[in-house]
Amino acid sequence: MNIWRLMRRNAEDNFIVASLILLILFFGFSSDNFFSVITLTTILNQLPALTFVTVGMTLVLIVAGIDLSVGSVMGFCAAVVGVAAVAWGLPLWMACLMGLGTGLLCGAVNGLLVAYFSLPSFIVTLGMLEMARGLAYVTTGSQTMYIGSQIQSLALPLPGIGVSAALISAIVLVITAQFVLTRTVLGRYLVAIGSNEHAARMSGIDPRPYRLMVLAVSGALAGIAGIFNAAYLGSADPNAGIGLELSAIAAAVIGGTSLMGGRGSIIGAFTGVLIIAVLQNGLAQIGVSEPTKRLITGAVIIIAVVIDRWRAKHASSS
Amino acid sequence: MNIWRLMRRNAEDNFIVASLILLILFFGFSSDNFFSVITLTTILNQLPALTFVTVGMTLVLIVAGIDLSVGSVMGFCAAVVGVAAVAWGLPLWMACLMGLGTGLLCGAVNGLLVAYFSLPSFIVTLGMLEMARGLAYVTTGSQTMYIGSQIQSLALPLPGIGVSAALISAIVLVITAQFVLTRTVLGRYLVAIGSNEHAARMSGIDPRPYRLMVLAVSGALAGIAGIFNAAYLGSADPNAGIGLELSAIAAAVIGGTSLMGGRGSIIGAFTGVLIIAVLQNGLAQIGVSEPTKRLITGAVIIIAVVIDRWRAKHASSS
Amino acid sequence: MTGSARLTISNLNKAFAAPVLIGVNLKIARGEVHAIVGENGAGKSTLVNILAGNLRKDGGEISLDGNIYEPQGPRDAYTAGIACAAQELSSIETLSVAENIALRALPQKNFVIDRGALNANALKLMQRVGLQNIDPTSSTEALSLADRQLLEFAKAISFDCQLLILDEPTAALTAPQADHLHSIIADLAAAGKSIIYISHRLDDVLDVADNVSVLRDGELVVTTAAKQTSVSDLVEEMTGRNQITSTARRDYVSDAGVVLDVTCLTTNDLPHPIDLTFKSGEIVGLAGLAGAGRSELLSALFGLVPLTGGTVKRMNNGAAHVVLNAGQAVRNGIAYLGEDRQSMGLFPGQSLLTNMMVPGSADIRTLQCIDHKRERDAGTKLVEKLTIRCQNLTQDIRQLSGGNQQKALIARWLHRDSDILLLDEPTRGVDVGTKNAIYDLLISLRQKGKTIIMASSEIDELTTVCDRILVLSDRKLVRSFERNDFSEQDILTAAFSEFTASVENQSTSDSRVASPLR
Amino acid sequence: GSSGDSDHTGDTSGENGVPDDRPTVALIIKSLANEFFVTMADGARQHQSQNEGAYDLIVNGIKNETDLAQQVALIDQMIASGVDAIVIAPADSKAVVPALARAVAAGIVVVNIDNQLDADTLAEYELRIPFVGPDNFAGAEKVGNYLAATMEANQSVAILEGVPTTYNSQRRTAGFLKAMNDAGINVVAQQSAQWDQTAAVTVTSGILIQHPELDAILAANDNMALGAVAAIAQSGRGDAIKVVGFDNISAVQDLIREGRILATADQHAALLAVYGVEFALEALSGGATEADKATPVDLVTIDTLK
Ligand SMILES: Nc1ncnc2c1ncn2[C@@H]1O[C@H](COP(=O)(O)OP(=O)(O)OP(=O)(O)O)[C@@H](O)[C@H]1O
Ligand SMILES: Nc1ncnc2c1ncn2[C@@H]1O[C@H](COP(=O)(O)OP(=O)(O)OP(=O)(O)O)[C@@H](O)[C@H]1O
Ligand SMILES: [Mg+2]
Ligand SMILES: [Mg+2]
Repeated sequence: MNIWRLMRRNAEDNFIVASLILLILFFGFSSDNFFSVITLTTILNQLPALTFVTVGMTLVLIVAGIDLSVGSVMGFCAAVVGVAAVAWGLPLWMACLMGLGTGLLCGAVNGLLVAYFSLPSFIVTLGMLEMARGLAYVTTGSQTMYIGSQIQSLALPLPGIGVSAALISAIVLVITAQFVLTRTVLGRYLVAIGSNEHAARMSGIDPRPYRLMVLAVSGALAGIAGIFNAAYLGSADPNAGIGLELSAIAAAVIGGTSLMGGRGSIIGAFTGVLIIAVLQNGLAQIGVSEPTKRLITGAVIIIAVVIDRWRAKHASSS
Repeated sequence: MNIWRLMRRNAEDNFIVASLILLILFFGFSSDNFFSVITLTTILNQLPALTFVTVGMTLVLIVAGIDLSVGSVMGFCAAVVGVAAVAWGLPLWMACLMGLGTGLLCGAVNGLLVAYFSLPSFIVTLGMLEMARGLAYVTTGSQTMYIGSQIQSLALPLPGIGVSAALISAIVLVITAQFVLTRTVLGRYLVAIGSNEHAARMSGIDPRPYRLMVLAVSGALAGIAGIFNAAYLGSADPNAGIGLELSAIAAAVIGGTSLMGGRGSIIGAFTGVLIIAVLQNGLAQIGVSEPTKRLITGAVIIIAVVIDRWRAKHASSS
Repeated sequence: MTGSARLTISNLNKAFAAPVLIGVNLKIARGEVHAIVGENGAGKSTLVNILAGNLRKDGGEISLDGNIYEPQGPRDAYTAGIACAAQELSSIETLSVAENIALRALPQKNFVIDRGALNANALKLMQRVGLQNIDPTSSTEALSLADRQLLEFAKAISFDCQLLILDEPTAALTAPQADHLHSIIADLAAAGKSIIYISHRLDDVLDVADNVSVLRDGELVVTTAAKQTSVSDLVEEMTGRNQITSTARRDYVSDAGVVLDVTCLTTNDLPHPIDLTFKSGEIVGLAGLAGAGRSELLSALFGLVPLTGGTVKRMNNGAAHVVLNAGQAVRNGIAYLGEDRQSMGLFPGQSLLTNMMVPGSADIRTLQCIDHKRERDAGTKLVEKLTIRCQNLTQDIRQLSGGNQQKALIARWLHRDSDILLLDEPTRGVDVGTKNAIYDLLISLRQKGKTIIMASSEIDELTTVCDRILVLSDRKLVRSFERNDFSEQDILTAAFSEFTASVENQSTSDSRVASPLR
Repeated sequence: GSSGDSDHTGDTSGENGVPDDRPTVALIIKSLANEFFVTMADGARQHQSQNEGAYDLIVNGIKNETDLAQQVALIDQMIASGVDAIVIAPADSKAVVPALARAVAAGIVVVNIDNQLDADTLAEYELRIPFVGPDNFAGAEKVGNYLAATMEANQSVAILEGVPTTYNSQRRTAGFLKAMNDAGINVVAQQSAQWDQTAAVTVTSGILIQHPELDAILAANDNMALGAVAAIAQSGRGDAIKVVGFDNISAVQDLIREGRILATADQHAALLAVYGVEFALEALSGGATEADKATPVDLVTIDTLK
């Protein structure tokens, strides 16, 4: 598979890359040190957790669902990893596996309720948002658990390669998910279900297992995000991921995913993640005040979508 | 107009009232002091802000939009009220008017971008969420502003009537909005637009002014909520309303409003508000721990919708 | 009519709130084309849906090739060898045309979709059904209704089925397209496939079918050989009444004033300037082949598509208003019925009454209270007038049969009492009885001085009701016929004229060369 | 922790079902999601279980530290529940005063802990509410001075603030600033990380890029200090940058032992609520203790942990 072709093709239908470049240029001129290897590394290090969550979110949005619980589930999974590694003294790989399993379980519960009990995913995952956060507090006794440097190795650049294991797996995930979405039967089924569930059913596709699967995958990816968040922090923070769902949705939508389902791009969503990461970093570097940060963040979210829609209009009318 | 008929008719198609009653009974048995006038008053006093915001949200959801900015706009408007009353020494009514105007303006900006630039309301209002919060911090210099007892009179029981001006206006709003929605041409147009925008356009209804209006109304109602929040606290809290959008959406959906548009009930949404208020109050009175609160809140949100959907299925199959 | 029974239905029952299918018995042989006809709401689509696995039957037995057949979902129908083109077109807009066609069984190589095979297979099928001018990799969003109907058909014949069910496959097609489709049906039958064919075009039914069954109010009243029956017999059995024809008077009030004045109109899809005037008290038909631009013209008159040149003026009591958008059009007494009722007309999830009452009567104001009683009365009258079959006015519109939904949309504009009605395929999916009732209604509206401009793919429908017929060919207005020189042959020739011209003139600069079958 | 248990400790009726005259004390704190307050609550619960017969305890907190309206609602709900005393750690020093005035009017004994109520507002309501709690400013100054002692003048530091609207964040930041100014150390950056660990990594990373010369980071709570440590590790600057925090949560203790965090401040969360409760009980039993009481803030360093 040719990654570059995949990227280029998508870049073409995602004008959003322009927003990203504009943003980078802006920060480049506002800060002396923005154009530097260390900035690049720092931004890259911040990507994995949001990328994992956003890929899951994009898949859920494509089948016309939503997953508000990702942030809480991520926090809960990080908590499980922390407790398993510290309080129970399990080996790290086993603790991580438990974190992943926890995410999968939360996602599967969401999926079961949404797919087989026909409940709106917004409400089910809002309920899960509350519950998973509660469980994160219960698990850790509301305490940040220091795991130690062993887990941090996941988030630190691998010697020789220069990027972290977390980042590599995030990129592998993006490519795989984009591939699955555009090149496999499964991906086409997801698009079909999100675009016109009735028509999909008429073609013999039972939407329920796919909805279940997508929400379970989103949960599992939030679980992995939890592991990487713990790696990133070196500790398990039961408050990790508050509000993350909105960032993930924003990244997905900025990248061209429709909230109405049936339309979405993983590469686009990843571009959205990059925009958010660059924004956070750039703002931290130029050190503006909290209110200004808020104002700029809000404006960038809107402008990115304005540019994208303007492009879409322009393209379709010409 | 016969309020009772209106209420009863709606109660029939909202099984959700059953959830409310179950919840009240549960707390009644779990706490000695739950069945008391003071509990009732306490709950009633907490309703106005959420009610105002939820009514606006329900209208937005009916036209198949969403307004994530309500909480921030509420905080911003409260901040404006505070600054106008305290720093600029304006008379209270004028400060309140400015708060309302601020909300209207924020909502109108949302509406303009959504209706006339065809941007997804999720993203536009997410941007506004960030920006309005930033403005709230700027306005107040990130400090809670103590306004004083004058504004509190809005939130205190009126002598002779026993309930506050805020509550009365919230109830008037609910009845008016339900009336507009079910009994006027305007309400029908909103439902039509949410149900099939394309078909509405082909019936000669231009959806844009209605979308603009609904988002502007939602902003204005968030502004009023800001005034009542300031009245409730006696001060302007720039952090007021964080996460309020999710409560409002939950209340609306619990009350039978569809996130896909075209279906919604204001009375139902108000029942949703009551459920949330009773839940918060009851949990505080029995004094369970934070994790337990989260778990119960999440479970109640899901169960309420399960009951509603179960009823819907049952009703349609019979 | 060869071979043993492929499908046997005995004593089939199905009820929603009221019984919809009552003790239906049906036998279909290998290689048989079996037509099912009946009024709107008779239960045809319900029967289809049960066979296709979309609905569960309440009672009775179905067997397929001698085996009990109880589908739990569409997938079971598919594995049992049943293919179905449903009445309501449902293409998936964000997938390509080829993906839509092959969605059931996307070809893959090593777990990856084999795009080459996918598009090649699709193209073959598309050529077969007459969609050869469409790029299989393009999205279905831009397809016209007729193309989508053909797509539905292509989807159904995309795999080697034993029983092919076609629910009103020609409703949106023009006569040449329908003929072509019928020839494919004949080929499939000759290859031993059984076919269930549902249509309200009874001539077609008698042409293609071996046997015809008539459903009336959920009961199967008769099954006869097509050769031994006639349209009038079928109508009588469907309705229980004698032949129904249009009975209204038709004097042409020729000196009436102009109500709509079109000058030099062009749009992106109508590149050749069009000049037209419409008078009050006339019915004007728009004839043409698929893609000729009839729908485009109607929507331009209503202000739905931006004009690239010219104006549409609404003349009212000496005053002229330029129509710029749909809102203005409606306020100026213009009504529009789109060709695709699902996306352009219905408010799903809303009641039948609400669907008929938007946008409401002409005197209604946005900030006005609704007079529910008056509306209910008006709704009841409309339901009677158009014989809309429903349980009550508050029934969800989605629960009505296709033809009844169409009637509800016509009712919407009757209630509005507009002066000019722009109707795109108004009788699509409507049964013969009601069709004639609608013709009568249109003629009586004309008597009252209304102007009706209707596009239709059925030329005899146009010659029955119209005072004037305009023919479009390849997005160009080519001829106008007055009532006294109507001739189906001439109209058809005119409709083909531009296409034959462009075929003869191979060096056309227009890349979008259309074949007559499109 | 016992956070999974019901927090309504002790029966509300006596052994034989006869209502008793034990007073009920409501402890209203800020976020029960924050370790500091959880420790506070646990301390109070433990105290209650050791003094089983003396009083009943209800513990309530709000969802996040900024949800003022919810805390006001809690006060009203506690008035509705008919408690005898309220011990409160206010989420805001002004906005809760009117509600507390209602409580006092209802005959409830109110004790203020952790975060002192605004004197002017209290005066307006003619209230006198005793305060039991630490001095955040002094605590932060202590931590800052300890850090300054390891540094030289003209070196540079950055401050991570909490949620900028909160009193604690403002006081701690002020304390840090004073210590730095006194020592002649430059504060080159001052940004909010919202009390949040993940946000602290992002913010610290940005600061480290912009100010490569940085020598130390002062975080207004330990969560942000943990985030700063993670960011420093990722930047590969290892031991070059010193970090101090505030709160002495359990997770920082390992880091202090490892030398990756230099110091933090212990406000004795567990005791804070207990002081408040004892204060309230004393007032209920008639001992008129109107005066404020300062609780200790101790510096925690590698030496004190041994
Ligand atoms: N889901 C449903 N709930 C209630 N009634 C239904 C439902 N679906 C169909 N019906 C009713 O069943 C009857 C038969 O409908 P059906 O669609 O089978 O008619 P049809 O013969 O296909 O008509 P048409 O020619 O208009 O397509 C109609 O009266 C319709 O209102
Ligand atoms: N020659 C052509 N080649 C390709 N596309 C065409 C051609 N002519 C028209 N179209 C497109 O097909 C669509 C169908 O045109 P329109 O609906 O106006 O025709 P119609 O006569 O109503 O035919 P139909 O019966 O298909 O609705 C138009 O949107 C137009 O863009
Ligand atoms: Mg049908
Ligand atoms: Mg057409």
